[in-house]
Amino acid sequence: MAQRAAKDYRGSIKPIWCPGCGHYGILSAIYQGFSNLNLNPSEVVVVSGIGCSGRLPGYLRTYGFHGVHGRALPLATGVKIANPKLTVLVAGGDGDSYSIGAGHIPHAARRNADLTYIVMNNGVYSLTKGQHSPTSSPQLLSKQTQLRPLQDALNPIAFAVACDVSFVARGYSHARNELADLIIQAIQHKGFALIDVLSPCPTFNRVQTSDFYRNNIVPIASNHDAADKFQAFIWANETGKIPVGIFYKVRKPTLQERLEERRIQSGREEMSMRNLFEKFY
Amino acid sequence: MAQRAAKDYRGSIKPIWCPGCGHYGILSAIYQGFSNLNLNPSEVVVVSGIGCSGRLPGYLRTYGFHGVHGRALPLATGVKIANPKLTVLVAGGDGDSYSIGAGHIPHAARRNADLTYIVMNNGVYSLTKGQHSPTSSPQLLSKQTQLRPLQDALNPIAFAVACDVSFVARGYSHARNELADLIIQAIQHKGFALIDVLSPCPTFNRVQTSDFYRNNIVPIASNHDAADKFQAFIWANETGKIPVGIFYKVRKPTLQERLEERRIQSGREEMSMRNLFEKFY
Amino acid sequence: MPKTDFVVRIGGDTAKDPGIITTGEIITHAAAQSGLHIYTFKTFPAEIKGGQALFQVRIADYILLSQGDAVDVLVVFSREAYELNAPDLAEDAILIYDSGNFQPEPVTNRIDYGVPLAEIAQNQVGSLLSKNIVAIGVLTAILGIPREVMAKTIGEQFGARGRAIVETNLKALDAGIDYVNQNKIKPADYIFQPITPLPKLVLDGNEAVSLGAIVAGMKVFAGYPITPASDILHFMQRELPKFGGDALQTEDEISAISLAIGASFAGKKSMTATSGPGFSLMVESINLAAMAEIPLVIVDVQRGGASTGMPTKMAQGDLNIALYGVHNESPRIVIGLTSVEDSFYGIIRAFNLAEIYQTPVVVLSDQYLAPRKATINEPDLEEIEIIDRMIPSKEQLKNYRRYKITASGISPMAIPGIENGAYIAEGIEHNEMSAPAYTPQIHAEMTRKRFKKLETLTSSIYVDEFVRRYGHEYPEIGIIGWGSSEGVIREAVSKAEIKGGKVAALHPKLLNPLPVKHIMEFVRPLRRIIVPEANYTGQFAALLRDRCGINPIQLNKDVGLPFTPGEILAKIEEVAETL
Amino acid sequence: MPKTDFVVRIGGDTAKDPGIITTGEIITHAAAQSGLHIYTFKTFPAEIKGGQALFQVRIADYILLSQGDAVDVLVVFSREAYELNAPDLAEDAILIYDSGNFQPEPVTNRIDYGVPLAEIAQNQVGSLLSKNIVAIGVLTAILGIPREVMAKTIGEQFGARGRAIVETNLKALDAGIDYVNQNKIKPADYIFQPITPLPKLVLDGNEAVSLGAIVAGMKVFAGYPITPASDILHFMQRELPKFGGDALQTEDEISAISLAIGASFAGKKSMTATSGPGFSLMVESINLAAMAEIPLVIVDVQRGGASTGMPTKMAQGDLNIALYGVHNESPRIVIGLTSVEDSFYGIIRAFNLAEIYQTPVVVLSDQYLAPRKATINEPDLEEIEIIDRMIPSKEQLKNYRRYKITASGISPMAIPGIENGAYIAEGIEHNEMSAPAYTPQIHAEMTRKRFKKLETLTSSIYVDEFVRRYGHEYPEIGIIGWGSSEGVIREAVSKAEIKGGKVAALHPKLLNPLPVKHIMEFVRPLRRIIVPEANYTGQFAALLRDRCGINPIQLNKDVGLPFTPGEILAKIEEVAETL
Ligand SMILES: Cc1ncc(C[n+]2csc(CCOP(=O)(O)OP(=O)(O)O)c2C)c(N)n1
Ligand SMILES: Cc1ncc(C[n+]2csc(CCOP(=O)(O)OP(=O)(O)O)c2C)c(N)n1
Ligand code: SF4
Ligand code: SF4
Ligand SMILES: [Mg+2]
Ligand SMILES: [Mg+2]
Repeated sequence: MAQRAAKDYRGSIKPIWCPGCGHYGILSAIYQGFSNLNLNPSEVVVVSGIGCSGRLPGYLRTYGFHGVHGRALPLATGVKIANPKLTVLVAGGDGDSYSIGAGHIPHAARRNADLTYIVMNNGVYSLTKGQHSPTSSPQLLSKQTQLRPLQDALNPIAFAVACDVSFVARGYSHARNELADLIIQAIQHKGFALIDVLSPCPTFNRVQTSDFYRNNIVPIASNHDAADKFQAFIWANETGKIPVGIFYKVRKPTLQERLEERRIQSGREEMSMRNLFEKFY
Repeated sequence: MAQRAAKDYRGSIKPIWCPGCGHYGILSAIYQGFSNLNLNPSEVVVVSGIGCSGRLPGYLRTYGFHGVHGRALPLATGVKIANPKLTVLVAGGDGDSYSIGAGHIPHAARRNADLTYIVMNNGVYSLTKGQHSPTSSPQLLSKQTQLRPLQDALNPIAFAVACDVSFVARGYSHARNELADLIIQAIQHKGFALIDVLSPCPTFNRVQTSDFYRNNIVPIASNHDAADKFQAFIWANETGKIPVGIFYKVRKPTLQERLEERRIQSGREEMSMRNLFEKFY
Repeated sequence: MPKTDFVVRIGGDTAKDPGIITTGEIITHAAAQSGLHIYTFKTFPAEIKGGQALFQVRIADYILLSQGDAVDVLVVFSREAYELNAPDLAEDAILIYDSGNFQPEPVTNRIDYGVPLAEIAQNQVGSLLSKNIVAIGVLTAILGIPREVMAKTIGEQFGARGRAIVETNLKALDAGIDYVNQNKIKPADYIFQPITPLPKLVLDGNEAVSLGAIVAGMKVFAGYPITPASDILHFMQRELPKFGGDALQTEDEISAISLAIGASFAGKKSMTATSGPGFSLMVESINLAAMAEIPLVIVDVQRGGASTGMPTKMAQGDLNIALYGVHNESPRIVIGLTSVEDSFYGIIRAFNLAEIYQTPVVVLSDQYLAPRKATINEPDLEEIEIIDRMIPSKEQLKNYRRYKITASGISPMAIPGIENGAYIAEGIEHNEMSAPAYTPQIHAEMTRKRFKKLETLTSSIYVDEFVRRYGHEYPEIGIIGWGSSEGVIREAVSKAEIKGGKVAALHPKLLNPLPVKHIMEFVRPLRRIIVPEANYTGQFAALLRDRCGINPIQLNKDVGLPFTPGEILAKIEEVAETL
Repeated sequence: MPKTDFVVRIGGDTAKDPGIITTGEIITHAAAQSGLHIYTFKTFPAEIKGGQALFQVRIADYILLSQGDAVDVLVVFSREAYELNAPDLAEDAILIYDSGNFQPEPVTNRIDYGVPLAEIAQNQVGSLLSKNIVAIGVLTAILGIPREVMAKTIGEQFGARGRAIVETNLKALDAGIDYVNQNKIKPADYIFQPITPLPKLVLDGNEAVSLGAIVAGMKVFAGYPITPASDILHFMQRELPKFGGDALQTEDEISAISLAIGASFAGKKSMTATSGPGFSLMVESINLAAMAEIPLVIVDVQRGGASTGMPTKMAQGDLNIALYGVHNESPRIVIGLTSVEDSFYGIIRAFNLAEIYQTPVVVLSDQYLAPRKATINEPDLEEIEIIDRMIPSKEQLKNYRRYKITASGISPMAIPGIENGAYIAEGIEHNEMSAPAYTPQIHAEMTRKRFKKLETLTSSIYVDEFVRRYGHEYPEIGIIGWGSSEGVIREAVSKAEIKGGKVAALHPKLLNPLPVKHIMEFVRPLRRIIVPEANYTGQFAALLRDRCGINPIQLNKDVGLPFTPGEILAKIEEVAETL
């Protein structure tokens, strides 16, 4: 099969995102990453929740699942279990992933299914028009109330590292090539990979803007040892500039490997329904 | 009011826990802690979920709420908001708190309501008779399947530190005085305190037993600086012996303080219903 | 004779023609401030930007019951919007269109006013964005709205954004008015005549619910954003702290309802508000509240489609889950809000019932009612009855039993802090002392106790407040509706009566326990019963078949839009033919 | 004439008399291995340790339909257990009690055998814990069970725990037998006569469901522990990997059902199993599966009480949430399992329907059915029809439309990996190409398409399989039941017939879409209709009123226990009086 171009992954629906939305950059980086890996669109599934972010699968030519709010991760885990040959990408918003869906992350980490989770983090609930999300800046006045967040922000990278997510990275939607590169590495990583992607929402977030990110993003130090959890945690808690890159990366048995081992241990070969019935004689 | 004795907190129902259950130790430590603080039982609320652990409130003479599985934390938050004068203790099992309830922890941390959360961690689902929990030992054969856990264990202390829970400690149910002391400190702490209490279940957990803990528990180093998040994280990830004590402690605005500030900012004083109606003329 | 009741609609693409909704709101407010009655209707695209939306307002000098049937004045900026909205035009309607952009095919009996709206905005006002306000100017002139009225409303609308913005918009207003005058466009046959304004509030359904909840004494609100319920959360975040209360956006709906339950247990009236998907997540905890006997109000602003469905569209689809979304069985009161005014008083009744019966009350609103604006008379706070839960007396606290079995099913509820009242709120089956207990006898007694509360309500004085009857005294055809279609049905019934039909309508606002006695009385003389619902299967009709043993003619409309009076009337006439 | 049908019960405190359940299971297995039919019934305390439990087994040489009405042989170790269970004794019952512990008041017509069970265990066997097995020895001798049969069963039961344990228990068995022989206790009037054993399986309801699911081709199971459904999860964890499948315990029920939906979307038949509280958490995602048209089987093992309620008690309380637990409206098939055998075949039918109609199927079991054991003939795998979903043909893939509108409502479903089949499984309203779309027309068409599937099922050949009729050919009284009460009702009907009653029963196993035609045919000749249900409000009766326009006599039992044949019979006789 000849190398597929980025445009070969583009779906037939035109995105309805606002002009300047960071989510466009993520979409392009995904096209680019898929093209680089020359994935067969029929063997890729993109799973999402609800939000502006949730619309992502519709803009690809791959299979997709646009599920309910906050449940993309377990849905995607089911897809991967059913057919481990598929490349499974999961997309969530910061509300979808870190608020209503937060409880699934530690357990996805514990299972370590071979999934690539892209959190399209714009620091706000966009589809519902501007409420605070767990990653909203303390400065963000919500569109409807003109109030600042009542609650402290969550640090998703520290959270993921503490959960022992086996690949933890941060990207920026407007740094498309670097992001595509992270996506490629995440897909190639065996196990559960989470990329928190800073994705400005010009419509509802006037604080975490592209201007802000342009001045505040720095690549993670090139000598950072991603195998070192403590270093990763320290980088995750960096409060000055915002580091992007791979924070943490370890190889643990994937869910597939665990399940395969169970199957082998259970002695699959000899089993027939009759054998099972006999246990109940 | 004269000092209340531990027994003054004992309820009229006799616990139905098995002989040797670690949960007894936690209950006594709570009696002891309450007595030490001389709390008025009518001004204390103990909130729990479902599990052997969930039965705890029934064994106290205070107010209580035995809610549904996994939701003790938001229930308790509501109690505290409604009446900040109450001392609110929350009790969960390891399944209740870290499995179905895991998603509420980061957000409880973000709100920092003044609650004391005691996780009665026996490394197993006891009430449902022996399934693996997120904190089961990799060695634990589940009662019903005789299988080891499929998923890696969660590190609750590291998890809590990464979520920036403002007081993070580990106790041991059979070290009753030390535990009572932790509970006292947690109640006195202004903000959300989580104590993970190792509590052996002799009926369903033959690995994380009192014998095991007796040999493996060590107090956290006395020079540990609980204000230092990185140190706390390193201690949390200790893989040799199991440190008990306070890992992390910071002072952040409590939910009550945040809400009070909102009320002040909003100019409560002048408000009448008529004023509000006028906005809609 | 000039009409004193007419419908104005603005339609367009929210990306290409921003400000559709604002334009509609300005006209609405101008009307309301002139003492006229209004009834608005909007549709939104699901997209954040782009997609066709419309804002419509019916204006009259008497109380309005529906959005009306057809559009009398339509303002459109593009051919697409024209084509989408033209089918809804009344005969003799006025069409105002941007003649710089397209030219509609002429239609007999329609009055077309082409105005180069964008051009005027660009060239005379210097801001293309103000083309909506130019259109408002055109409307102001054509409808004969006093300029001062409109100028005042524009001032209020844009005031917060600074003087310069207000000036620009006033310039746009005048440009529109001037265009009409210069081109000698003939004024419309509608009357927009300011009348002596009573103190009236202009509210949408969500605002009415929010104000009512505060009046009812709610002190804790917890919610999670979801269309079309989010505005209740925003309202509470802004306003509740002023009344000493607290509003929180939680991490999800399960947390929201749990928080509300905890707060109510601790003595504060509490509420949450959501829409279908969030309501689904709450059913486990609603059941807990019923079992532990905690007062609680849950507002479900229904929206279209199953699952994520059609968030910005209208449906009356959650009656079933409101009634039956519970594993096993526990008592739950269900109320259907019927109008903006009823949203205010209905939520107060909901709190009262929650407090009296110590059980969850589900209040159904919907995407038609929640965002639409109407004028209501300022409520007389002295007249409103606010009821609080029964707490135990000193005597009762001597040997306190939280779940004491009583004739009414209601037992006094201690609040943490009360000495000698300590008890465990319990979701497990329990005895009077709140200790877990599973014997057949205790379960039977406790189930009876809990359900007894609904019987007590059914035979109480409160039920009458929840039933409205309209129309003919000796009807042959009866309409039984629920929820937000009340006004539309009422309007259809009066139209039918004018035409000589023997038609009446009953509108129970209490859906559980259902006022069966009232319904049976109503249906006795009827020859035909029609039940209109904005859903596919006919959930209310099923409830009536089950509880009342009647078999109504179903009129179901499940396309994301509310009924119009004409649709109901047509059905009445169709059914009358069969008599 | 010696009885060939009798009930043995062991009752006691699970803390003080450990092994109650094991004892019962040993007797059950001995009977089953002798080719006899069995029907067990257990109750558990909610506590982990302590509290009264009972295990009861009915044994006969013909197929059994219920747990029976009264107890023929009771074994108890303490006065407390004696007092709790004595009211359930039949006339002429045998009571075996630990005479070293207490002395019951003598009762006429009861045969009391006092045996110092604990003493024998302690002194002769050297292990107090083996007092249960001593009791089994007593039973073995009194009932005339061949010693080898019992010895073999004991060997199997304790084999895994080592030779020494087996030896101790055999010694206890013999001590019990010896005691009877030495004291010349007269044998009972019951026959326990081994008959030529057919290959039969001894299964409980949860095991039957689990085996059926594997036979149906299920490859992914996800669940979260909850009483009384957990054993399905355990079964799957142990056995499913052997068939190339995967079973997972997830972090909660929402994750479990999401995982199952994802797996089914990706082409594997999937299932989850839970009980009421977990089911409540799943309703949002069931709705998603219906909207996105994903085949899915959800087993709900119902339990007692609302909220956490009574986890170890029986109820048929989740019919409402199974039918109506959905915001807005989406199609859902609901099946009620009726017996252990039906659990096996019923779950296979559930998978077939899920696959054919690409929609969720809710299967209702309960705490009465799930843990009780029965013998069933070994299923003939050749005879069982297994149906897989329709996937698109090459031709259909040329211009593939996942949600194509068809006459049946069913559209071919592509599976990831199939070239040219790529589509988005969509929970938002969508067009045929799975693109989000909200126009009134598309929503109307798509809603009709989805619900059309239920109509297609109603008019299919499958419905007949789901309806069972028993009893008189020309009945005057009819019973319509659902779920696990089938056997009990059937037994009551035959008893009534023997007494000359004109009684018949209809048992629809398909609860949605309800086989209305069959029900209407059944009720036509009836003068009275009785609907027995183990719940408080009468959920099935309400469904029948709604869908069939009939108004049955409700027989509700909501105390955590199943009906007995005698209770049904008494109601039949009471109603017959009114004829
Ligand atoms: C159960 C449920 N609750 C709430 C909603 C409403 N809702 C839709 S999207 C969304 C949040 C969107 O924010 P985020 O996940 O950050 O995505 P974004 O729109 O910012 O890309 C919410 C709360 C829903 N659809 N379902
Ligand atoms: C929604 C829901 N799911 C499942 C259950 C069943 N359940 C009861 S307790 C429990 C777990 C108990 O484990 P843990 O929280 O560790 O408490 P422990 O019994 O070990 O103290 C489960 C799964 C339930 N009651 N509700
Ligand atoms: S609202 Fe924000 S996130 Fe949504 S499409 Fe527009 S810019 Fe993007
Ligand atoms: S099962 Fe375990 S946790 Fe539960 S009461 Fe017994 S020892 Fe304690
Ligand atoms: Mg966002
Ligand atoms: Mg536990």
